Amino acid sequence: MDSKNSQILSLGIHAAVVISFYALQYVLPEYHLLALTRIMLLAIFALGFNLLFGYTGLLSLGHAMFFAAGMYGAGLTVYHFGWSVPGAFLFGVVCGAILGFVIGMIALRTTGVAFMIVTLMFAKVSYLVIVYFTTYTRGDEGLVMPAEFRGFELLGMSISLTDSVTRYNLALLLLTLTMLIVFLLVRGRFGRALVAIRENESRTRMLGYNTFAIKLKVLTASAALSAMAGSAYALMFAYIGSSFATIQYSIDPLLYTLLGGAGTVLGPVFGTFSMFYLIDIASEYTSAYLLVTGIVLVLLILYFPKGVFGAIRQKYCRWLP
Amino acid sequence: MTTLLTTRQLVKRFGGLNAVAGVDFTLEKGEIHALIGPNGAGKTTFVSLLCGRLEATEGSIFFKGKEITEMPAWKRVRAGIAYTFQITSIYSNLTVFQNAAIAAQHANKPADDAEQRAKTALEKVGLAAYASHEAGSLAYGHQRVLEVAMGIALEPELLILDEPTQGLSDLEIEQFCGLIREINQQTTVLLIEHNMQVVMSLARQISVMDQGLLLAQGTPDEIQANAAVQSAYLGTIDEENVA
Amino acid sequence: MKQKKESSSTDVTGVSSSRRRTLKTIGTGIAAATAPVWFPRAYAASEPIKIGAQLHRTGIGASYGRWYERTATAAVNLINEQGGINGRPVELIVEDDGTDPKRGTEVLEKFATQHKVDVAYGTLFSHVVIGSSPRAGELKLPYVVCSEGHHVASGKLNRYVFQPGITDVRSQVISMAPWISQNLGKKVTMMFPDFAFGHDHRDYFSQAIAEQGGEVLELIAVPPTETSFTRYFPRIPRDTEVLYHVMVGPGVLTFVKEMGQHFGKKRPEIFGFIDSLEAVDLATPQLEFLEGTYFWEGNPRYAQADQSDFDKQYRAAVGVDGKGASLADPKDVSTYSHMFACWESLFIIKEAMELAGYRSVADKNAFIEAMESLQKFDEGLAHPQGNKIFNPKLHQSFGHQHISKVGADGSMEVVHKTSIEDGLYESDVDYTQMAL
Amino acid sequence: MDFGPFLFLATLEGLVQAAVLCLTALGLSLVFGVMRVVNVAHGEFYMLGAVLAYWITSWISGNPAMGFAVALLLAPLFVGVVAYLSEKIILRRLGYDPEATIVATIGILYILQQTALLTFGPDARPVEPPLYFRVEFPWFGYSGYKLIVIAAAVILLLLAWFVITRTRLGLIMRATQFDRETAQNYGIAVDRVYAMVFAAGAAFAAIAAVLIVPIQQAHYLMGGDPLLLAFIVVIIGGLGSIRGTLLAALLIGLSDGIFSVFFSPTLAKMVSTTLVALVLVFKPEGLFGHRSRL
Repeated sequence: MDSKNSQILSLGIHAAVVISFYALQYVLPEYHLLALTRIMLLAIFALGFNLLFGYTGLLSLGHAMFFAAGMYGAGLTVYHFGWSVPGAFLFGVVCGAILGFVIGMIALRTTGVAFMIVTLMFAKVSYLVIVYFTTYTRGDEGLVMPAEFRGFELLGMSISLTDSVTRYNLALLLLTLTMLIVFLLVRGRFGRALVAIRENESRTRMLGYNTFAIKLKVLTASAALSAMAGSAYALMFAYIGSSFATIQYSIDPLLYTLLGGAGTVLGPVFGTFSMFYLIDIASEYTSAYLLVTGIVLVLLILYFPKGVFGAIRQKYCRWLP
Repeated sequence: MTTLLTTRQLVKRFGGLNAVAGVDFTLEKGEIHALIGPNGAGKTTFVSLLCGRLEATEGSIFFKGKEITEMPAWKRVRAGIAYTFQITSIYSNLTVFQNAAIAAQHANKPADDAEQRAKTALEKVGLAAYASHEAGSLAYGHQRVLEVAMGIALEPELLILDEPTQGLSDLEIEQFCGLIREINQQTTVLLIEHNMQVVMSLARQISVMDQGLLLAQGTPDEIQANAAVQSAYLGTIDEENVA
Repeated sequence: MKQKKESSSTDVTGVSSSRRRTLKTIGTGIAAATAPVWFPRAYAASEPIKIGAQLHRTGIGASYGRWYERTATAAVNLINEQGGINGRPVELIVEDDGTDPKRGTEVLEKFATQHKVDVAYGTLFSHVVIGSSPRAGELKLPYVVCSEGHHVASGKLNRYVFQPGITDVRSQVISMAPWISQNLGKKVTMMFPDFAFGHDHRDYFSQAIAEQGGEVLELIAVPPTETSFTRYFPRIPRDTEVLYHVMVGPGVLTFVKEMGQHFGKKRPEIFGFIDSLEAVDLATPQLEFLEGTYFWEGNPRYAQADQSDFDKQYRAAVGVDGKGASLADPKDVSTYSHMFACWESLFIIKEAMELAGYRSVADKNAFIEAMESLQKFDEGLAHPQGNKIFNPKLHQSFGHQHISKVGADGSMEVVHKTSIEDGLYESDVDYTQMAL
Repeated sequence: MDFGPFLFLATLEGLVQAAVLCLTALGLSLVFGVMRVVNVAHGEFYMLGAVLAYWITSWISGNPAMGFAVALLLAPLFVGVVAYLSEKIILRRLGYDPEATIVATIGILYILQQTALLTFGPDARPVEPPLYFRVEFPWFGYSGYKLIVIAAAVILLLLAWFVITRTRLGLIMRATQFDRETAQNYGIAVDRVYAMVFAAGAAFAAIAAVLIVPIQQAHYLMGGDPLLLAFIVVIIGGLGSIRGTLLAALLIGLSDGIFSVFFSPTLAKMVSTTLVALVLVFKPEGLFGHRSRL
């Protein structure tokens, strides 16, 4: 297939996914509307993670810190300073980007397993920071966004985040935006450089690429997207708490990405969707529903390391981004 | 002729070992320069210092009159020094075309024609037909050539080739020599080479290294006439070649 | 986790004997309470009233969760035996909040949007309640909590949240401070868990003891997930007359043991909240030093000499012996001091629903107004812990507190019972003025 | 309390911490040293040891010392078997690829932890110490059992040291660590060595847990903290270096014990975790170890 056609086709497939998400809101019962809102935000998180893991080959075990940076950046400004939703949202994203940049400056001096452990350690520190400054964050207990800050005016529209359909569409908007960003990033020259780093970093350096700078850019972008998810999560669901900064939230995007397929755009979205419902169903049967997480992780890494969309791409359509 | 690259008292130390022990070296623009010497003479270490894969312990390197001793490798590549690996180092999971395109799209050149330049590079080395193949699936000889194509796609002023003919058949070597001559029309070439026939047929200048030091430098004739080189090195190689 | 049940099922005992339970963590406790209950035919045919119980099945509050679930199930069984609510059976839908506020909020969403419950109910740990309450308000879901914290009465929650089953910490400590200062000493050091519940103790007891002419020498906050406590004890000043301790989480037994190791016989007076040893047998080795120390108890764990008939019946219904341990397994000690709140809250929900003539979710507002019309609860089988008065403005009940002394065999004897008036305080909070 | 006794108490607490940490970290270090993989499930093997100790001691009535002795033997053995199986079933098939192994051990972590939740339940359960007495210092009292833990750990470590440096088994292990291929050429069954080492590493964690469980109680979530601390120790000590690991465990155990008496334990953890991340970035060979990068 020539490249022009394949691009149109892949754009079409992605658009179809977005449109079907849009259409679902008219048929879904309330509970699933809520669940899907969550799924879309978590999918943004997974897409951010995948930018670093799937395309650049850097496996972070500490992405919860970026999610939490967005969440607390947005939540604390609303709670303590009474910022309006759009300002707080952007601030959350900026917090994540800055944290990503700083962590990147340090952690990117390592690779492979050392990188995994360093990010894991920094995420642990971030969690402890939240717990330690309990005066401002209320630690484990967390903070609830006051109801009066849940609505805002934007471009003459008044938007209320207490309305579940509004939330759904905002989440969809953000997800679409994220997919577009990732799509554009990984398709062009930049994407080719990322893949080059993933496949062989030292060779890439010897082809004139400043690989450190590129990795730093990607980590910052990845952190910003993860923070965007956290920021939106805080504002839409009106609760921030240290649970979101635990290791669990670093593992989840990895799980979603591995399941859906690392290095694909649709993979993390699909992975988040399936895993969310798998856990939701499992939790109806047992308190130990995280057992599912463990089993899926082991099975994926043993038998299915490319994930669903990774396998589809390898077998049928290599042009899939 | 103008000087392209010089080194002054270049030293690289690994622990107690002086792999490169104070080399003064000059490379003229436009020449094909061969670097020869026995195994462990420090040739690969020396060119690694030139292209920035390794940091020099002492001494300095000048490229086009500017000091580049401290410059990171990727900047040297952009400044015009390309290096192809001794051990094939291609992106084996990507297609041949992607390999070349990654090299072609480096920042100095306009973005739009990167794909065109990648194609050109593949055509030059005769790999155009394999453009959509996975690089790892190529025959060894083709992988070596792809490595060179990536160097060409960088459009460097200086192309450093580390034992490019290793493992190639005679026919492939012949084609390769032709390729190098063609590249040489725009590019200065510095190659590490064991195959003396290749060296003698290609090089206009030869430098001989032994135990981290530059033993001699001159035209092929001069080198062949050099008694020190004869005894230290060339003789043995010739015998090997004869055998 | 939940027990999913079809509403058409005839076995509407609150907890069905579904095959799924084989996979559950906490099977045994519920099994005791799952005896099938017979319903009149017409009654069984009607749609049940669904009560969503948000409980700590896992996480650091799990031992409370297990007993809260047993107590709630027993209460639901009794209510159903007595004819249900407004002639309709009651169905308890349990979801695990993992003792995590984040999951707590998700559980409430599930109740409101998936199970479509009439009332949400349950949980203990204050951070879960505080995290979940705003979501209850947003979902307009009545949320009856069995926590202990002052958060409901503080006015920072909303009109949908009630705490009618148990006295709040502020009232508890105010009512006991005079007795402590008169009988144990005036120089107090406090050790408390470093989250909302502990902060209520810190803030209100410090204030109450100061009003009695006493003072708090040192405040030692301990993270609720802590597992080692020896390092905290050196911070207790030497001139401490009373050590006031309240601890929660999986490390409580370690906490008390290490306290004993630290002090030995040279201990100050020790006044603890039984929270520090809920679900733990006081006859455990290394706890001997507790003899002669005092505990607050909401509901006395050991059946007292003057035990009421109601307490007897309540113990039998929940399956607890006179020492507060499970009838099925004497090693399984209950959270007796707290869990009555689950029992009583359900009967209060019943009372309010019947007052409101509650039929369906559409009568939600009437239910809330009915709750706000309640004034007092008389001691009885519905209120075995004792009578209470209810302040509708604060959405909070006020009852009696017990101070018990530990005896030689680890038994506890009530030495002081506060009056309701001891624990009243001024407040200008008024939830009834908030919009529904 | 005055500063002197305060510091004394802090040191005691630090020593207990260090003793347990030495054993836990030694297991992690052994696995990394020989197999070059990072076992994230290490903390869960620790937890499993504690949970098994509870079960074993509650089955065996009579003198608590009896049950405890049996637990100290059987719990590590059983944990070793679980580890052996997970190595055979999972890690071997991954060819010990470092990154894939981490992901797989994260999976094993959840499987072990949640299985414990399913079977053992969510409660914290106490184990009686084999013998208990209280040591009365002039300023405060202290658990005699904690002192026993320190002594037991020292003995066990000496034993481990002997096995590793003086026996054929240790030699085979060290040879495999040094060079996998050469070891294979000398007829060492590297696969079997790997499985045994993985099992032994887990068993060390279980031994530490059995020792600590009379102090701390068994709980299904108890694996998190030891994992973090063991990581810290192994990184500071230099990956794969046993001598470095022991030195680092002593350093971290003591400083954490002392630091968290004088400051907030949360702050102590924050500072040490940050420092460790920085060590891994800027001095990956650790503070005591030889160069052996991840």
